[in-house]
Amino acid sequence: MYGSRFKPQKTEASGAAPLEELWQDDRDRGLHEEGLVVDIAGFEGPLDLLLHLARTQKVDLSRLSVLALVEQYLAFIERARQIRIELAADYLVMAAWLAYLKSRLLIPQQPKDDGPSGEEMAATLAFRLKRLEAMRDAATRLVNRNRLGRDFFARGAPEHIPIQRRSAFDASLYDLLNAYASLRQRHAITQVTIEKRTVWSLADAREILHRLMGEVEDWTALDHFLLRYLTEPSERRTAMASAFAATLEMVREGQLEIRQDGVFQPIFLRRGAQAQRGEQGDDDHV
Amino acid sequence: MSEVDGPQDAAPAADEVATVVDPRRLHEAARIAEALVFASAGPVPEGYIADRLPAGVDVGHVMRQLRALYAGRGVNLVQVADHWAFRTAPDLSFVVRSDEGEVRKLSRAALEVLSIIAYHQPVTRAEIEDIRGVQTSKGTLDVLLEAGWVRFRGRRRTPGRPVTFGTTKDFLDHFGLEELRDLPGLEELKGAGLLSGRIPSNFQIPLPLGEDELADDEDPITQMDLEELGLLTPGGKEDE
Amino acid sequence: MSEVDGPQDAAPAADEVATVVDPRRLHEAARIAEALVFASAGPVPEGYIADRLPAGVDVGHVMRQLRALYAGRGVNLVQVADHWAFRTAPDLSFVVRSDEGEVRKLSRAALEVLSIIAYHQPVTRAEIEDIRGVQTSKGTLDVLLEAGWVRFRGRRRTPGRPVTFGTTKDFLDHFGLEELRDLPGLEELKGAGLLSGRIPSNFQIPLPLGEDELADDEDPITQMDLEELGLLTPGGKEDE
Repeated sequence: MYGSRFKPQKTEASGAAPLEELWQDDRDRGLHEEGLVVDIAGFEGPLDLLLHLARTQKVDLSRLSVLALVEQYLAFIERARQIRIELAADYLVMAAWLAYLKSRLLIPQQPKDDGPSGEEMAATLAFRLKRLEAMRDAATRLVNRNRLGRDFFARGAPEHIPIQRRSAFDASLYDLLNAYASLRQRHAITQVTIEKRTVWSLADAREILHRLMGEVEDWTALDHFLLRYLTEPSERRTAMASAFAATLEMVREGQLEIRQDGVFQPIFLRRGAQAQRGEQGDDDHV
Repeated sequence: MSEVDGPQDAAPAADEVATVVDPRRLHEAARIAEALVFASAGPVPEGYIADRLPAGVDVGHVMRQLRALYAGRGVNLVQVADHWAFRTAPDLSFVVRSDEGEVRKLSRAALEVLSIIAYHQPVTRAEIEDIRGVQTSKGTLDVLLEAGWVRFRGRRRTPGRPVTFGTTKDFLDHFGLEELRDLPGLEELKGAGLLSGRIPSNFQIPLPLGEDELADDEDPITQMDLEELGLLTPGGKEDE
Repeated sequence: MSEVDGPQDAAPAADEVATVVDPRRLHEAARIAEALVFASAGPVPEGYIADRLPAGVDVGHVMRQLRALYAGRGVNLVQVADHWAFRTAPDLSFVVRSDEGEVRKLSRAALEVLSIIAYHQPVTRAEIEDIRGVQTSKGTLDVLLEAGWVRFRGRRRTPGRPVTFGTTKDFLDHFGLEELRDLPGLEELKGAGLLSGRIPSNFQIPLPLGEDELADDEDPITQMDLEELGLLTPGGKEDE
């Protein structure tokens, strides 16, 4: 009984019918043990959440109203912040990106501004959602195939055929790597304390952004949005300062270029020469 | 050890012989192939079978004949990559039960990663994460590697040389696939450009509709809808 | 079509019914029997098969027909007491040898030593022991040398001139690696969930030195050395 898994005091308040529908397909989906009724930990990241929201629009993904989707997502994040749910940074970075996308869709492009158009960004988002959905469907089809050991079976009493092998011993690469990794792990000092961070640096945010949406190719005034979603209002000033410092550091390293057209104008960012050269290599350092 | 050295003298004429080969010799070849594949629980390499057939017999021909012979039977001959195996007919799963445990249950995440690897291989971890928009949690790839369905394939020839992943023969065997081309929907996905890292040129760019314009089959989003979505139930309390 | 009521009522009249039973149903019964015997780990009791056949089909009749079908083939259906099993045709037993050397699993210790040699090569025995934190028994290295995955590479130019170990071409072949550099590095082991995130920041995994390159402080192995090393080959004396 799904209702019983919610906090008792909430059960009578919410009919929870849509919730049941939502959680039914996967038990792992987020029921928070703490005081929260529901969190988004059950979603496999922000794209998953977006896909779920998009499905509720009940239209083909290629005809999706991106703007409506963005509104929904941002409204969701706002609510989460209001009731002080701690959201993973992934979700906040996505919110920042979507807020930026929204501004691009609503405000006509300035002549001076050579960033990606709202349409291009919307297309990127739609493509990613469609691709993820396609993989979901493929996974479903795959797992519903006839499977060895469930629907069809191998010879139950195999005899030995002396297949030629170079070695009389067997081991897989997985066995080998597993042995090595656990050996080294055992001997490594395992006490590590991870300091708690309250403010995400811009560099952190950028890394997540890269994973979420691919590289921001061109001049983008994203930082305003990143700060808005990644910090609490009370911390915004200090976050702004440290994020700006982080930005300058990245500029110094050649990873980033920045531009501002006038006092109090948005700060534009784009990838620097250094980052472009190491583009492929960066992929692996998540 | 391959002890089939002796009859190799017959090899030169092999090609012409194949078509006019003595039917008794063909029958003998089929029996040998049958015995070899029947004996093994796992798929047997075609080359291994070929080495053990009488000289001048085309292994592909023999195997195709055998496959046809077993096609309607309770046990079928199936091809897995360049290997052969006997498997019970899937429609008989209702009577045949295995004494061994259930098939491995995969989490939603693991299944998703498995299909991304299957359809996009060779694929790097960064690319998997790019498609899913989320970091791969510890243990997801691990489970697939341990199950023997996924393997390290090699390294991409790009700066940083990231490791690439691919599926194994056991993967094909488990899901009853003869080859990767048999993955369900592969061609359509490829055609739609959904197996690429880039937006395909024919990708339909959704019209960024203004708030007032709605597609014919679209309803406006209302405040109600948001609540119905139930992502946040009213009255949730903070946890700290 | 005359349906047979229930299994128990059918029994008395079974013999007559069998002959007039729908041939498609007989075929289905044969398929089921075949699949059951094939998938079973041991000989299958006739009663067990009978319980799973369509009602009104005589199991004895079905099994006799199946036995006849397989009589001339590479695999025969044989009756053992009142059980049924598939067996390789006796004249083909030469292709299936149940006695021949089974492939052995590598021990945990051997896997560890092998992986250290792979990643840390060129590496001396003392260094292997240092990394593992335990003494390596002579047998472990012997097994790896015997498997053909490990070889003597050279000698370290340090006091005592210890022998250095490395992996072989067969090692790469067996583990499906094109070159040693294809071994996953720290990030990749972490990403695949093989290493947990809880490792010190100075934790490193070496990049193995290619097969044919000698380290700066390494001398190639000579014939002389190899003879001396006879001590390490199987059957040699103890070196401790």
